[in-house]
Amino acid sequence: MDGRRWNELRRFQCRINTHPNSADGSSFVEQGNSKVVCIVEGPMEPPSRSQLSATEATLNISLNVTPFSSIDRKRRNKNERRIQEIITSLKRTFEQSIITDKYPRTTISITCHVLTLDGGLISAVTNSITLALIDAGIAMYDYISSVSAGFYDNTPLLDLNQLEENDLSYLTIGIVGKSEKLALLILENKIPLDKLEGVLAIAVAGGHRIRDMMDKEVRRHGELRLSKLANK
Amino acid sequence: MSIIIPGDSVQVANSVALGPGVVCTRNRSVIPVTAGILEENSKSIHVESNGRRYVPSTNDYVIGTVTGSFGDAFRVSLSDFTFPVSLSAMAFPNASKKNRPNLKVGSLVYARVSSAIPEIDVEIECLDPTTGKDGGFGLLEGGYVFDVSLAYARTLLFNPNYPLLNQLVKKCQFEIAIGLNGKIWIKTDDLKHTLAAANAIKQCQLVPSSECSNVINSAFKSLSQ
Amino acid sequence: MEDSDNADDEDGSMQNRAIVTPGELVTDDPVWMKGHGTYYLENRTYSSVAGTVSRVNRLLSVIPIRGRYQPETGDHIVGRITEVGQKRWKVDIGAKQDAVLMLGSVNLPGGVLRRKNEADELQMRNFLKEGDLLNAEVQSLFQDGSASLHTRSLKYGKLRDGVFLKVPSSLVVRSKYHSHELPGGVSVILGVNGYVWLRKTSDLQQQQSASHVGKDAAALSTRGNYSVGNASVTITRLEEESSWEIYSDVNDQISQSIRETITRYANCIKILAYCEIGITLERVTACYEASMAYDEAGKLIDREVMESIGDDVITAEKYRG
Amino acid sequence: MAKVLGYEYGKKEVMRTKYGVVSGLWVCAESQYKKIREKFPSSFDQSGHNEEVLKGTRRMLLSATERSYLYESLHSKHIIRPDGRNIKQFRPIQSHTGFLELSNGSSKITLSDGSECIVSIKAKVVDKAQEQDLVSVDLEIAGHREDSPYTLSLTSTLQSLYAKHIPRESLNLTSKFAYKLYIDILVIATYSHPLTMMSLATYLALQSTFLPKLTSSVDDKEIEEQPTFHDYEFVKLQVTVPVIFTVAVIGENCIIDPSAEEMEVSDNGLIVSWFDGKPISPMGTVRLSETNIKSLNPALIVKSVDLVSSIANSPWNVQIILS
Amino acid sequence: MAKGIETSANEKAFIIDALTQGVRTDGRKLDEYRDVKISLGSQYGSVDVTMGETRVLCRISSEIVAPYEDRPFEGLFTVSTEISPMASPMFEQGRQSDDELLITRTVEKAVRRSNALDLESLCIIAGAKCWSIRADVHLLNYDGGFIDASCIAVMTALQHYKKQDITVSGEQVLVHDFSERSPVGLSILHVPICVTFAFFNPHGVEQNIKGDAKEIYVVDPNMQEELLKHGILTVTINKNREVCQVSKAGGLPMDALTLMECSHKAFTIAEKLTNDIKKLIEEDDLQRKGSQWKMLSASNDR
Repeated sequence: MDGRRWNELRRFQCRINTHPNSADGSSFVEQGNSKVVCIVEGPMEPPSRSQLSATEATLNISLNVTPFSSIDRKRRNKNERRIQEIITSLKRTFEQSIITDKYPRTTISITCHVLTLDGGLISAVTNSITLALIDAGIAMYDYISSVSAGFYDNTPLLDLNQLEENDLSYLTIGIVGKSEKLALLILENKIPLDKLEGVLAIAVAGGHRIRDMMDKEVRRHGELRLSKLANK
Repeated sequence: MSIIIPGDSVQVANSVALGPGVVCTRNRSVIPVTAGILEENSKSIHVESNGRRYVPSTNDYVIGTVTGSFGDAFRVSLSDFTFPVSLSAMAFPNASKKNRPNLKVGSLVYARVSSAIPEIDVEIECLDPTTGKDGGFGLLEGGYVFDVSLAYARTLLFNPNYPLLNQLVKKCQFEIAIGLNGKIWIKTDDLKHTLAAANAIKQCQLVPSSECSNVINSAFKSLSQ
Repeated sequence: MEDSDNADDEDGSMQNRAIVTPGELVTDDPVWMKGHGTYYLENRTYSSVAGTVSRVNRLLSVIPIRGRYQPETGDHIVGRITEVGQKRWKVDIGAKQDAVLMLGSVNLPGGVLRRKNEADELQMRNFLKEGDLLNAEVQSLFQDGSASLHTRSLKYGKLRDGVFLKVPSSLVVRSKYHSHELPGGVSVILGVNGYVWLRKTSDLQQQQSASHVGKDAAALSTRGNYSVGNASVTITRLEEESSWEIYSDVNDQISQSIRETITRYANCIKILAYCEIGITLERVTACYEASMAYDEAGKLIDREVMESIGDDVITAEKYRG
Repeated sequence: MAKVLGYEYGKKEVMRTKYGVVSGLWVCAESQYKKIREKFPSSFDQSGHNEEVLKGTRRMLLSATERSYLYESLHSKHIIRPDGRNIKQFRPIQSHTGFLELSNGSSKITLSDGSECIVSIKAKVVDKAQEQDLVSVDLEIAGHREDSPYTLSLTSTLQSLYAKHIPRESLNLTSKFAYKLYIDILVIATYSHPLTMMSLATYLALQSTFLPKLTSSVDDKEIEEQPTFHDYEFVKLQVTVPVIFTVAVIGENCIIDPSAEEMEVSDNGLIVSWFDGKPISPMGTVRLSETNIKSLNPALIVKSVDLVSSIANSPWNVQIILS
Repeated sequence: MAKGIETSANEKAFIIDALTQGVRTDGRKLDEYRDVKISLGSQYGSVDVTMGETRVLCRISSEIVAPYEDRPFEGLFTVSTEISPMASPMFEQGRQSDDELLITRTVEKAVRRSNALDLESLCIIAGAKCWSIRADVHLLNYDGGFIDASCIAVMTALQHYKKQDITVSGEQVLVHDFSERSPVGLSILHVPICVTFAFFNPHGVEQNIKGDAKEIYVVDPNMQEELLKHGILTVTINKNREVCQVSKAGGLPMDALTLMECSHKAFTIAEKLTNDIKKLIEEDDLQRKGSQWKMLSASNDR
């Protein structure tokens, strides 16, 4: 609808280590016009004893969709069920992908700020968390890359913007590395069963492309650090 | 044998032991405090009822799940949503400071309630206090554990005339531990046999004892096919 | 910027400088033992972090590009007390978990070898309390990776007479000595964990004859037998150090000029950290010299100034070879 | 532990003077009061109320010796700040503007200690008769609930600052309608007192705010319709914006833009708002540290205001801060 | 996981071992849905659903209210899910756990967001009056499969429910009593059915991510299986082959092909359940009609 082909991603840009002085890991992801900042702190001593698990790390995620993120300014209630649901889903996704038993008795605290939102909330947030966790040097089994895909007039469409999301049926997936394993899958409106496979297929392909772009950024940043560390 | 409910009166001989369900009031009369079947003989009196919540009392045989270790004691859960009880690391045969039993979180133990005073933590032990030997207590390895009603567990453990176990042994060989906290642990050589036996035991609690053999047969029928 | 020769000589031969990212197959050769930053399935070893592969003997590990300090036995670190507990202190050392300092692992007033008693347990806050800084050695690691510390040596213990700053731990290279005396009457402890303490060089350190050490009463008891010859210095210092004074909360007199020097050194270390230059004694000194081009220490916080001094330090080093 | 060592906790109690320096402003002798009043007539219409402000900032733990070292350095006549700054010097600030496409104005500033804040300005056309304030400030501080006293007190300080001092005329559209500005401030991290950072970021955002150009007539007294706007042409918002400065007081010394450790050892703190070449409200004391509050010598208030004035009134200086 | 329930390592090992051999502890096959017992109440829109030990009650009610300002042509529909300690002590009073949140949200998405109920048909006078339909779901006993049972209960109840007939004259709305005019049913656009799958990973996580071992899945997990599961997937589908909602909130990663397999299995189950429900409602309708005719003829006689 915005001049892209059906299997084309929106502009995807990401940066890691955006807040080197204030966090263990940080990232900034732009997926189309959606912009997300993610800050990771930890693994660290938990703020309260009750949160402690003797066998693995405890994950805390907070998601802040800023009032100015949408075209019409609106203040969102933090306890909105939809936001809480997303948080729970993200938590369960990353609990599986972080090697949590390497960090017993610690907390990993993740904060995401959505600065502008133009569709793909879950995917932009998921990607930003993956990058920030990698930046923090937290052990993970693999990348989790996320993208949405919709369905319009018998054609699957990749990576929807807000307008498309409002009108079309779509799903959001979180995919593990280069595999076809889905860590996260959320579909909220009707898609014919027989079309599901096609939509899923382009989503998986799109997810892999996003993984590659994130990987490139991680490597770029890594090279930069290494070239500086050559001075050690 | 008669059905009794709180408010009824009970006539007792002068010297009997009071079991669960009856208490002695201040003016030395005995009253029932639970509804159930009154069982009395010349030595003791108690009310047999099918409660849902297990309350530990001394000398009960129980099956517990280890949920943590604190200092030199383990914390053990006897049933869901109840306070854990404690199992001292010393309460094992041949245990010493150096020779600590190796129980992980999630391990099953068969134990005896050694002290059950309502105001303080209940304690259990994995040894026979008279001999100091294991007496059949200790870590339960492998097998399957499931819940049954408290009364049924008592029947299985204390009623030698109950036919189930004798009939079950004709079908397969098994090891069994019955906890008065309504838990039964069973282990056979084969997973499917274990499951069949467990299902037979579970289903038998709903039928009269005469039906037991039918239940067992049907439970094992699918296996022979 | 790139001094590739140097890098190759140092570690280029044994380290593969390529970057691996999470989920990447590092090797499918079964001879490697799997170290930190990896996970494996059968013979295949995968990376779990973004970093560089390190192969030491048979051990294969991936060193993350960034991450919290990972304590190792023998590390000389600077830490801050966060909690006083049963017979132990909890110490923030910038790692994933607070380290533990057992009451039994510190020197207490009244003789190095005396036994700890219950009175000591009750007055733990009189020795070290929340917020106190100390320098210590990692004695051992627990199974979950957290560290146990000790201060049973004269060079360790509570810190006084200076300022604290933090730098990324990756910039502090593990070496034999982490405590250095700098020109200008200032000493530095470069904790392996990236915590740094800059202080006035103590009179004791300078091995001067007995003089004005501290003015608190606790120190007085040992004052008498202090000014003896060099041979007995160690013994007297032992007693000195194990007196209450080692837990004193009072600073020495610190002159204006020393304070200024400390501030300048602090900014120099921040410059090295900002430019991501490994922090060593030589570089701190070189940076200090380069900084003298700016008369006010406050100028050293500007980005351009920091970058230019950082460049100076590196080029000067290259020039010297 | 608490049982045995319970008495230790008593020591932590905050010493408060009879006059309660902590809350609000102006515990000073009548004569001094007059003197200040004469000097800065406009600044006395409202007192600050920032008692809660510091409670939220991350607590900085200092050892006794660090504390006394810092205090002595900052207390002495020849002041030495821990990073060598002079009393008028700010920490380096990095800023970006105009990066949020969906907002009319936006800015982000980052301090060298990692503190960061993002401001968005959104404008909405409103009926002037129905809106009391044409400016609305909303604050979100990471790690704090939006209804925490910390956030609320900062919000009210900024709300009163901007609602009062951004001139209504500059937001006028027609005789009936005007723009209402929604200022949303998001603090991603803060290590020192966040007010200066927030007010500087807001300053920048407002200075880079563009609003749709009005195409309909300015005079719409008789017309029922809403004003209409140009499709793509924008006009830069022309406003003068007040700025808040934070000053820490240690002994006889006043220092601008205190860092976390300076705050921790300071005797007292002041916020001074500056607009159009003079100090304005809100102005008052703030708690910069939890443990160490002393009463304030009124002369120091004058000194602090002078300090701010010397910074804020030289345009060159403001440029430096914001560049 | 759930507070207060301690599952022993033996039990975990046994169940997973059994699953790898294709056996479930309650004797079902891996892809076997439990028998669903639906009983309709004497009043319209009251339904009691039992699956194994799980029991759910749903009650529909309606009233006339003003529509939302931004949607003047639509009526209102709310689903409220009540999970109390009555169902199991693991649900705490007054505090919503993550699990409860997901259950509530999934039921709501399955039924409400998928437009199972035609909202436009609830409009009486545009912008002024409309029907507000409310479904109250109470979970009475918990043995897994809350989402599935709740969804079946709500959908059956909606089909069963009949509201009073009305006459509109100008701005006036006249509500007719049941005895006056026979009540009218709701307009149901489709019947979404939720099918929940639990995933188990008998091997290590490494094996799951990098190896080629497949995860085991079971249809309609009971409580024991839900407590031990590594991941969970709920597919909502109707008999028109439309997938209405899929939620896999993290947990064990699963293969995309497995998802397709699950969706097709879900369809078969949904088709059967939809038909069962339809039949049940028709039977009930007939029965009621029968008694009504009797009443009517009785009144005619007079």
